Amino acid sequence: MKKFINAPEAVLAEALSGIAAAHPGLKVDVENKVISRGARRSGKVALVSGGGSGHEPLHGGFVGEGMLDAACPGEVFTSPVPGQMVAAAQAVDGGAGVLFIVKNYTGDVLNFRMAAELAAEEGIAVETALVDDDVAVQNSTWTAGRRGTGATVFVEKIAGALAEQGAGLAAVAEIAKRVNAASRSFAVALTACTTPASGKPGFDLPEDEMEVGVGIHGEPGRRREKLRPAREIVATALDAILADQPLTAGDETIVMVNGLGGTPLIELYVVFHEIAAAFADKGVVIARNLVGNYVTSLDMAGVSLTVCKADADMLSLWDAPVNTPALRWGV
Amino acid sequence: MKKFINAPEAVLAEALSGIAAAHPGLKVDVENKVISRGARRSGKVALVSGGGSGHEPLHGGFVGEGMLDAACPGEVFTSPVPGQMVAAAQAVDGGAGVLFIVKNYTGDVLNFRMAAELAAEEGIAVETALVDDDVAVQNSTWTAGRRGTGATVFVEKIAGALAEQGAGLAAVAEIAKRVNAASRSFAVALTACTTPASGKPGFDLPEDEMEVGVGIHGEPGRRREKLRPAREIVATALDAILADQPLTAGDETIVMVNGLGGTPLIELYVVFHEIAAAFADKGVVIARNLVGNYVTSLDMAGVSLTVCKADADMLSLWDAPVNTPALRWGV
Amino acid sequence: MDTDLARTWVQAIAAAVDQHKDHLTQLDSAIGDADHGTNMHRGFSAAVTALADYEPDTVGAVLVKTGTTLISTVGGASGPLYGGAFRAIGKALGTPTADTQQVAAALAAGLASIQKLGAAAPGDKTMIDAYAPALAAFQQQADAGADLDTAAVAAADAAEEGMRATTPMQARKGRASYLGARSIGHQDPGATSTALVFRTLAESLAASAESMGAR
Amino acid sequence: MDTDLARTWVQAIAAAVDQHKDHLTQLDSAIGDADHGTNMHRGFSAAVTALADYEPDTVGAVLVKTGTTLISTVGGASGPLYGGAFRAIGKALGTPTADTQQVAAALAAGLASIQKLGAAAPGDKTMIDAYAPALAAFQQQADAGADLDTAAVAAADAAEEGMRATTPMQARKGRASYLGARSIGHQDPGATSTALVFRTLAESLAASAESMGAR
Ligand SMILES: Nc1ncnc2c1ncn2[C@@H]1O[C@H](COP(=O)(O)OP(=O)(O)O)[C@@H](O)[C@H]1O
Ligand SMILES: Nc1ncnc2c1ncn2[C@@H]1O[C@H](COP(=O)(O)OP(=O)(O)O)[C@@H](O)[C@H]1O
Ligand SMILES: [Mg+2]
Ligand SMILES: [Mg+2]
Ligand SMILES: [Mg+2]
Ligand SMILES: [Mg+2]
Repeated sequence: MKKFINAPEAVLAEALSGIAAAHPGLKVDVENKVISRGARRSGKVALVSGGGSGHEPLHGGFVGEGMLDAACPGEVFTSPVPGQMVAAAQAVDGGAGVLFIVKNYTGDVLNFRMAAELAAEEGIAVETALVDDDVAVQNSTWTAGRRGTGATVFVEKIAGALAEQGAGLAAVAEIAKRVNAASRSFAVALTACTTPASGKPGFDLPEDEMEVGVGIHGEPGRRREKLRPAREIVATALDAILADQPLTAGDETIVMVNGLGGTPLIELYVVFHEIAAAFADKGVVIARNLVGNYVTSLDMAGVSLTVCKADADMLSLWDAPVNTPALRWGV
Repeated sequence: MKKFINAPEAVLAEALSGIAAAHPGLKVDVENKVISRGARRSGKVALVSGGGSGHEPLHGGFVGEGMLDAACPGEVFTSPVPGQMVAAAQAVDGGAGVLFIVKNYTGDVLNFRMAAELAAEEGIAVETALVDDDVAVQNSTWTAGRRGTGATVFVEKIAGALAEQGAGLAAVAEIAKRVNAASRSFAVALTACTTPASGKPGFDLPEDEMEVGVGIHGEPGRRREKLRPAREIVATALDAILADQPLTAGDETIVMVNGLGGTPLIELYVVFHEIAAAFADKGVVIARNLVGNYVTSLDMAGVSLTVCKADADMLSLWDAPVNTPALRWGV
Repeated sequence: MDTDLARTWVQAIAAAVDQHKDHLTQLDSAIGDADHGTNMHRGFSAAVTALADYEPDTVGAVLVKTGTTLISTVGGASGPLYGGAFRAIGKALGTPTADTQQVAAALAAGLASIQKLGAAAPGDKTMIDAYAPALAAFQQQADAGADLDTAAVAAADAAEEGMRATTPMQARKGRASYLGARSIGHQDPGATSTALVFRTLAESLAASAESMGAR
Repeated sequence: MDTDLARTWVQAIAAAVDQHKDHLTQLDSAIGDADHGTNMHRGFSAAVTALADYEPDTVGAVLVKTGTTLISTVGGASGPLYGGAFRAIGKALGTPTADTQQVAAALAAGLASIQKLGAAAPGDKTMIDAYAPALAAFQQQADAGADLDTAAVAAADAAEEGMRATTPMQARKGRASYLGARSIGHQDPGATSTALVFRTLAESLAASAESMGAR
């Protein structure tokens, strides 16, 4: 295993200490594993997100003005525990309640559910918004439902902006759910990733093959295919996304081309070029975009596409000021 | 070769088209391969940088308010040609002259030198600031001199801020040179990278070895060593940097922990944690920092450290507003 | 079963998980996210530590503390599922000692907790596919008047059989379900750790019976 | 040498570079940045295109245009170095035809351009280590009154010998110098492409002499 680490068990604590040193504006509770904005905002709805580590900058990189109030990082690819989530809620609740933003994985869902019960017992009003945007997984009784992936960034940004403007808990939860409902993702990987604990790649992939329909936890995808040009890969991903959420000429979208950790930025721009061309053909407007590494899967070479069919509220909240390590504008 | 591309020859043009689509605030001349700010700034010194592609976000990602006026991307790992540089200078010269920011590689130096001569013939005042911060390479008659690597970001940011404030060409060139003189870098790689044209990794590296003292063009390093914990790798890099530029308690620095393209962000934070600890021991102040992928080498797993011994001017110019795809604050 | 035996059992799980950590992670790597071994190891090591200077009055208290510790240290799907199960088992054992029928009822409460939280059914390729047959075998022995040791051995054998039976299943719950038909042909990591939980129960009881006999 | 021969030479370089592109890139991969083959290919393909409908009066004009095209399409170190060299060679050949002594002088101007721009000396493990011996051999033949063909063959042989002699050298210029002692044991890509430039000159002249003879 080739990694810039000291020991697999120490990665999370040391990374948290690095985050604390790099971003003095954030408060990092290394003991409880909570990254939060410095001070509690009285009267503001607080957004708390969390999930396994290994997806950086998600979630700690999105803590700050106009986005999350706190993030709870678990061990690599492991949901955080309820105690962290409760500690986070207690640290940032300003009396207006807390929105838990939860990616749809059994572990995340169960731990956040327990945390919500515990927080309620502490007198904190809690709402939960589930993110489940990955169309590679069918939402059926045959699965644990769709995975939460790239749309998390859209949900956190847009709901965070509304909370910053002073909206109440119900309204913030509602827009979070609306953004999720309007968003779809699909991902393709060219290589497996290696977790510090396991020390080897999750799967072997021949030099001329790719995994289609992967998640963000290093698992294999829905199917294995021969490697194809970027144009065809984008077409596959867009077909899956549009089959589930049709878009017509004039629709406005927010599009994210997200690197899974090991993909050079120049390739992400090639991919974005293909999407822009495909959408231009259809008359679909890419009103806003992100191209970069936002929701990663350690060192996996891969790319995920997320498309949100955005209404005017979402676009204006997207444009609102944000000041976090990984997303910043207007301030 | 596993890449999200259509064809090796098409990568640069398609990536440029993707950059144009993703950043409507930039003007991308796909024909001449020039990325520039939308409009010429009359009376403002213009900063033009450039170099081979494959280092994204460098340089196109640093074009915008408070930083570069234009960037000329060459083919992957290949210096751009003089014609691009002259076209860039012509596109952005506002009558106050142009500063060429050139990383010290034979190709970049020769092509920019020719461009400077041609631009002068066109009546444009040109100054050149050379970046040569990589202490892995001795600056002696036995080499082509030190390579220009991470310090480029510091030079572009700080000189860009001074130009934005209306300083003259000589002053902007002077601060660029001062920042370079105050900066040192050192890099270590765990894997080779693969250029689209060659299609295979530049070297083979056993599972338990690393290349120490690499550049940003996929070349092997100064020496090969057994892989070691992050703490020891950081010590090696800092020893090399501090041997060349001693720092004493109370000195203020800007530190960049830069991923070479294939390194997960969580590892970069582990590395930053180690540097912060080492500097805290010495009483050296990390006044500002960047942790992320800023000067990459395609998909290479590796990390570079850059340390700038910053004076008060540099710190205040660092804090000045910047609005580019890859660095943004204050606006 | 008494409080010492309960503690010994948890220690034995921790030791078994330590020994099989890499195997569990490897199984999870094939159809999950390669963390089940480290998750279980983190949780049961913490449980052993938590129990070290804990002197409870009831068998159940040992297991409730174990469950609470798992919930607060494991994370992932297995943390709440195992943690909730141990808490449910413990809550059903509010006495200093427990007999075969009492333990059978407690184990049933554990399974109910897992199913309530995770909503999985037998055949979904989860820990339930080891747990449910183990419980059935244990209950059958209890109903036949067997002693704890015998019931636990039957449960462990059934758990291991259930564990092996997950290999041809297609997952319908947990991460492995994302793989669809590609989950077929791999043994479920959670069923594998559940088999360890039942095997160590049988072993702990056997070791205790032996030391009794030797005395 | 006349304008047709000059054009044929450039076309022959382009064909040779096309054929050896991967080899040049592979050599550059070992001690550089794996682009020399594509750089040369891009440049000489562009030169062939630029010359396609160009009807110049002098040998030199063909080569100046070639050099200018290289400068505007290659980039990297080799672009200005080869581009400047071809421009210098061309500028020295301002006549419709050129004899052996004229070509020798022009080639010397080419080397001077490379050395002026790149400041490398023989032994630094660069294209100069193929170019300098090639020029010396050419000049020697010219001084001995040899014809162009003979001089060019001697130059090509010497260039190839010089190319091979770069293998044991430690680089002191260009990217390979960053490797220090690790640059030893690898043949320099630029010296290799320079050997192609001289070999194709000899071959173009031989083919032209043959077709003359056949006529
Ligand atoms: N809904 C569920 N009900 C019962 N068991 C489940 C469920 N979901 C997952 N599991 C079990 O959890 C195991 C995975 O645990 P672990 O790897 O620790 O957590 P995670 O899946 O969050 O990474 C699976 O092998 C399966 O046996
Ligand atoms: N200063 C120099 N003088 C002469 N030749 C040089 C010099 N620097 C580099 N070269 C030649 O250029 C070759 C590399 O060319 P190329 O790979 O196209 O450019 P780059 O090094 O910019 O990637 C080297 O093999 C060497 O022969
Ligand atoms: Mg997990
Ligand atoms: Mg190059
Ligand atoms: Mg798992
Ligand atoms: Mg090269």
